[in-house]
Amino acid sequence: MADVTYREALRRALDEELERDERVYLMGEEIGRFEGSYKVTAGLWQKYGPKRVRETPIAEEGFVGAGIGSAMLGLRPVVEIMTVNFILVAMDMVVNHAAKIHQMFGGKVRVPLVIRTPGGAGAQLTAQHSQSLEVWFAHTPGLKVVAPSNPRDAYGMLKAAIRDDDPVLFHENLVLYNLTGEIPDGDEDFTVPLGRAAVVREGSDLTIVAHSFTVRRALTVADRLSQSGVEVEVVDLRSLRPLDIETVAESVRRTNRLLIAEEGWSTYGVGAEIAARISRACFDDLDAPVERVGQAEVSMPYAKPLELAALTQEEKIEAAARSLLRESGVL
Amino acid sequence: MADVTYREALRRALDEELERDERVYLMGEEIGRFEGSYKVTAGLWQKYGPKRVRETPIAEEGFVGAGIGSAMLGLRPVVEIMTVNFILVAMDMVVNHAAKIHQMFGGKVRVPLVIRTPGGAGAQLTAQHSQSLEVWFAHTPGLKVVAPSNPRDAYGMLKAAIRDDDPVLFHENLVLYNLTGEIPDGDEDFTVPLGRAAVVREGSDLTIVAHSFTVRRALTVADRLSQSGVEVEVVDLRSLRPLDIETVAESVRRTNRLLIAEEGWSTYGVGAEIAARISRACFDDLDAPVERVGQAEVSMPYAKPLELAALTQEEKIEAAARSLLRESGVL
Amino acid sequence: MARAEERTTALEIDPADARRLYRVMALIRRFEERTEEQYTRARIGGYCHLAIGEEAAHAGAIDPLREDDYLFASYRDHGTALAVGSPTAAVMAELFGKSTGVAGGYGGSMHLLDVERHFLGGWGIVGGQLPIAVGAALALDYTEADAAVLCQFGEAATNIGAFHEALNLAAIWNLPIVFQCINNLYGMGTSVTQASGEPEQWKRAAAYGMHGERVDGNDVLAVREASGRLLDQARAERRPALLETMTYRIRGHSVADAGKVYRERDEIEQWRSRDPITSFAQRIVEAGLVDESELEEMRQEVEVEVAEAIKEAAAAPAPDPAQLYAHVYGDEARGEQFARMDAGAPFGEREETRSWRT
Amino acid sequence: MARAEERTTALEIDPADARRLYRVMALIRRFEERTEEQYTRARIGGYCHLAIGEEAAHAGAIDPLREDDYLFASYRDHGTALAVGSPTAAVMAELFGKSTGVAGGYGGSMHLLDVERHFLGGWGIVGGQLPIAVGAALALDYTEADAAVLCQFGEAATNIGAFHEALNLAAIWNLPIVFQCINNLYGMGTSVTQASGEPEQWKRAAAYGMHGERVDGNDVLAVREASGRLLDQARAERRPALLETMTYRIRGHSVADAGKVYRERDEIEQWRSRDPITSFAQRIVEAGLVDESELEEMRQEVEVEVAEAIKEAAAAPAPDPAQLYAHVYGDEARGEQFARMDAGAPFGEREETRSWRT
Ligand SMILES: Cc1ncc(C[n+]2csc(CCOP(=O)(O)OP(=O)(O)O)c2C)c(N)n1
Ligand SMILES: Cc1ncc(C[n+]2csc(CCOP(=O)(O)OP(=O)(O)O)c2C)c(N)n1
Ligand SMILES: [Mg+2]
Ligand SMILES: [Mg+2]
Repeated sequence: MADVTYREALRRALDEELERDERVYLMGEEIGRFEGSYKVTAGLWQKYGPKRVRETPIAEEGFVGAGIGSAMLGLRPVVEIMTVNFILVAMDMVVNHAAKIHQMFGGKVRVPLVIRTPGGAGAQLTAQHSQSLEVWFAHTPGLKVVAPSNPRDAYGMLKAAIRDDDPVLFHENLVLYNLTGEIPDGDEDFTVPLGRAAVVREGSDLTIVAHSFTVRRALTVADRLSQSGVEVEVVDLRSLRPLDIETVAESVRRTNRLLIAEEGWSTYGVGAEIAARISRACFDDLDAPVERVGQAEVSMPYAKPLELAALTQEEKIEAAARSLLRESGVL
Repeated sequence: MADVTYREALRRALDEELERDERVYLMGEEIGRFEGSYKVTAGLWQKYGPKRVRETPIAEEGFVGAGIGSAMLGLRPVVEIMTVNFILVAMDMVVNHAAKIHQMFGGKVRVPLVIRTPGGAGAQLTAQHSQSLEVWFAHTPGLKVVAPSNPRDAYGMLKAAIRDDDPVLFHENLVLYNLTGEIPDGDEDFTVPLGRAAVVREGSDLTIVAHSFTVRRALTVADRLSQSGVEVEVVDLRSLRPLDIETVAESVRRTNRLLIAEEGWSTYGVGAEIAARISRACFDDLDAPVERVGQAEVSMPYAKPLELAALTQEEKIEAAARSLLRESGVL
Repeated sequence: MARAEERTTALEIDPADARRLYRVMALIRRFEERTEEQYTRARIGGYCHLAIGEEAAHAGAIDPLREDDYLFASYRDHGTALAVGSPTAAVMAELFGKSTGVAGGYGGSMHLLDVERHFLGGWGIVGGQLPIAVGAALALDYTEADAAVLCQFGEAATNIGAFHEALNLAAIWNLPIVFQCINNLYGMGTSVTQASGEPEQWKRAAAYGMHGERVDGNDVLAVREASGRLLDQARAERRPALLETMTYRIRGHSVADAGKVYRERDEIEQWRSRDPITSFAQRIVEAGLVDESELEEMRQEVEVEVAEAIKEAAAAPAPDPAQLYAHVYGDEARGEQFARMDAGAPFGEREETRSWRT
Repeated sequence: MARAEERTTALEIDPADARRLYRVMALIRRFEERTEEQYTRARIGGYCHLAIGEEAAHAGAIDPLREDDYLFASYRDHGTALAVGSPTAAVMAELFGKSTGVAGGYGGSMHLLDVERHFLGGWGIVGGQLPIAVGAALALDYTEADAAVLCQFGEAATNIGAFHEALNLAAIWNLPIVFQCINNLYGMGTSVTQASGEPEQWKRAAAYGMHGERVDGNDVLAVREASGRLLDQARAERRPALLETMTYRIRGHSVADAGKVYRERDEIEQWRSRDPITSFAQRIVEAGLVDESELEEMRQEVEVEVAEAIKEAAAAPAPDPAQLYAHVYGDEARGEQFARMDAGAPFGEREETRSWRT
């Protein structure tokens, strides 16, 4: 086991998959000489050259499409969209094309494509650079959507995504890149299967469900609440499509309370689906309604005090948790 | 009161608003000489000329952007996207731009833009032409999203949308265009406010919530169930953002049961948000979990038997309703 | 940057070529006529875009394709599929939405394909196939294949961003691809001069430092010559090109459009008189390559072929609704991951036994 | 289609022009230097893109704008805002995220604007402002205003679809707009020759039947002349144009980028020696339009102006978090519609009293 950053975990997965399979190649803006806007691809252009690590112009619709076409011919492209905000110019390729090809053509051709892209906010990047739009993709049949929250999952799920025969939207997070954690060493076939949630902290009083960076926040909140004698179970969704709702339901059957925290807007957000499914699957188990907390429903403003007020901060998650616990008589 | 088609109700609203306000103009592909792909703008090019009814090339990102820019200067564009499927090439303009401008620029400039576009399926148009993506827009702060289900609402809400100072995504439906119904005659200032749901059929045993064409299906199902002695209340959401959840909650407090039907995919769909909110707001009122029914989670296939199997048909809605009623002891 | 609208003068083809080209054009024409008829009989649904009048642009461009090359098209793809050699019955079956169709009935008229013959689809979003075709060319280059891609699209597709991005990528990456702009003067009801700042599409190649040229798209030999030459250049020199083939769709945009509101009768008549099939027939007969009776024989053949295709398609089974979820995910082995979200799954969509009561 | 890289030879300007142009360039330079410093002191957050080296391209192009004209820019917009005359203190306050900022602290460095002066923003999605600027030109044409739009963007933005669609729309609709491509040779770390099939961007105008030309973007007078002439033409004849101004960003792409990995030291040094401000100073002094002491005086003035701006910005209040939801919807009168979805509403987000218990 080695302690590495989330960024390094991704880089290592890319490196190993490039090494393992000639058909794997990377494509995106500034991923070569520049080493990636967030340095995830550092050193790979030098190691594998411009054919395997292809720098692109600013033309997301164009190069996502090129990724799709090359995947249809058997290559295994890993396309980086600098941040998820820029995928809006390529939505047509992702949703009208990548997601539909296999079925629309009667199963005759596959699209083993990975699109890596970070979402998230918190560095005053303002409205056009602070979004979390993974729910849109999770809504789309034909896509798989994952959102790992720690280096081990990032490493293992990126490898699994590259080996998967379907298009995978691999949601990263700007704030997670510097987070450190262990990843397995020397096991190049280590993968974490897509489509499985994980209980990342056990507890009996309340379940908090989150994905991506918000899992870290949830763990912090759990630690804080532990000091008030409340034990929170934290479920990391890891995968939004397929969605592993059983793991959440099993947890809620033990804790009888559910709070969903997410970085994006909660109205019509990821948490809505979880809340809808759990309210039904655990109808007789819930001691209180499922609660949700997410980003304020605004376009992210620039000024720090406004940004802080908009983010799904630990304080907000904690307040929601405490209020839920109070309402149902635990606190 | 005049009995007109949904199509004619829209056309009349456009005509009257063009007449009323010089700043209103229409823009889109084939909306002039060709009269609109679905003939909504029939006769308007002849009447108002190419300046007020502007035909565009196939360049949705470009002309939605042009709509935004002209709105920033005080015009009131009504942009037609031939079907919602093509808005994917313009997502960046809708979500990264139109939705964010007013707030991102500190409230200094407004975007009184309407984007009209039909969604829906059922005529074997296959995967790339059969989507219902309104939930994506409903997730986006800064946008208003409406989806009228009958001629009167189409007429009144389109007028309200044109008079509104914010960007409005006006969701129509291919199957609704030929539906007839009454609209007020001779009241050119008739509007239906955005943001209000409506109880379109009263009943005491079960609430079915729907929007757009699925409201018609829900009404059919309600009539059928009535023959089994069950009275269904049908709530037409009409507006997805803002969302009028009180009207739904009030209904559910009376009926104690909720089924949500929608034309699109239900996972991470519109119904997820309704289910999440009602499961919470009516936690003590629900006699059974909130149920949802939507399109099969596939890319819409071409062959008729497959398409029928995928659609949110009356049979599926009815089966879900009956099962829910049985589970909670009513049937 | 050459503009070559002149007819190829000498008929530098042998009789076999002449017959093959005539036959495929005659097949497309007859197929489309019968398709229109079947559509009005409601045996075909959805949108349906005919290639009548554009046969030379399809047949001529596709004829020089080699086995290793790849082909992409728009929704106006019946002619493409027939020209590449897909079985007529399987093409018709797809329009009928039958499980024997080229896409198993999942695709329909707009989404024909034939993986075996490297025809990678009929696509429905205007311009959408261009970046994807660029990706196919990228893969050929990546694997150092001695092969190229031919990508067809309409002239109205040149105004959308995807066209621009695709051509630029092909240019800077030196990819083996020929972009064939089938200019039939209209995108639905909008004329090319109304929609394009530069209506001569071949000139737009210059914006990418790319070779562009225009040929008479109703002259199957001119199209074939240009396509062959540009494909050779793409394979050998990795130089992409934009080939504009000037033609006309005699029918409306789709079966639902009469095609008359936005076009003058004179214009339609004038183009009708330049019919790509009859003019080619005249040339090859005059040149002594084939005689009229051979042509008649071929017409009989395609008549029968299309009639048989209709019969087979009508008799073929529709896809089984139980197969609705079959191809959503390609990785059937890991389908188990998804089964848990599907209809009938314990935590999935409807119809399951209620976990909350048990 | 003229290529005009030659310097304007005679100095056909009067002393007032010379002083104004010098002063605004000196102001931008000093503003950017101090901005960089304030950024490293963490008084400015987010992305921050400096215009150092590009002052002539901003100042020269914007100088001929009339009161009724409109202006759009990319995220590299500090120079744009200062050149159009936005108060220096309000621009700095925006970078500081203060409520006295030009966008009330909601926009930050990338989203400056000044509605009063018709500067409609700094935009963050590459190419995104182009279609919007076309819409502004459409509105001017619609209202028959004797005015035009100037739209600035980087050379790397020419490779994205929005560029293509915007130029085509402007061309076919004869809109009064000048597209200014500020070619600083790089889009982040990618050189123009690597990214563009045709690296001479002005030539791409031909794909829209549009006039294109290139000038030395470090020669403020050449830029001003071309911009003025093309804006006149846009206003009077409704003819759009593409103006490419060749310049260089001396710093990295943003404050976070050193700008050295992908560029040779020689190249940077060479461009540094062609500094647009010092070369202009030399010319106007040599021509006897101003003397060195006047320049020195202006440098002092801008020094003070920027220092004051920083002081004011630092002292200004931050926006009140209670105003978080203030501008989400423009129609405050009907805000009531939305209040019901907001935080605190009975059926809205968190923090409310529980309706299910009461
Ligand atoms: C992005 C997008 N916008 C609009 C449409 C609707 N549409 C389908 S075909 C078509 C016209 C295309 O014309 P052209 O490219 O010239 O091809 P042709 O039909 O003439 O073969 C339009 C507007 C679409 N499919 N995709
Ligand atoms: C659609 C999109 N893709 C990627 C980015 C990230 N990005 C921001 S600026 C930039 C480079 C733009 O270069 P250029 O247009 O030449 O302008 P310059 O920065 O040189 O002024 C990139 C890739 C973005 N903002 N938008
Ligand atoms: Mg055409
Ligand atoms: Mg640049």
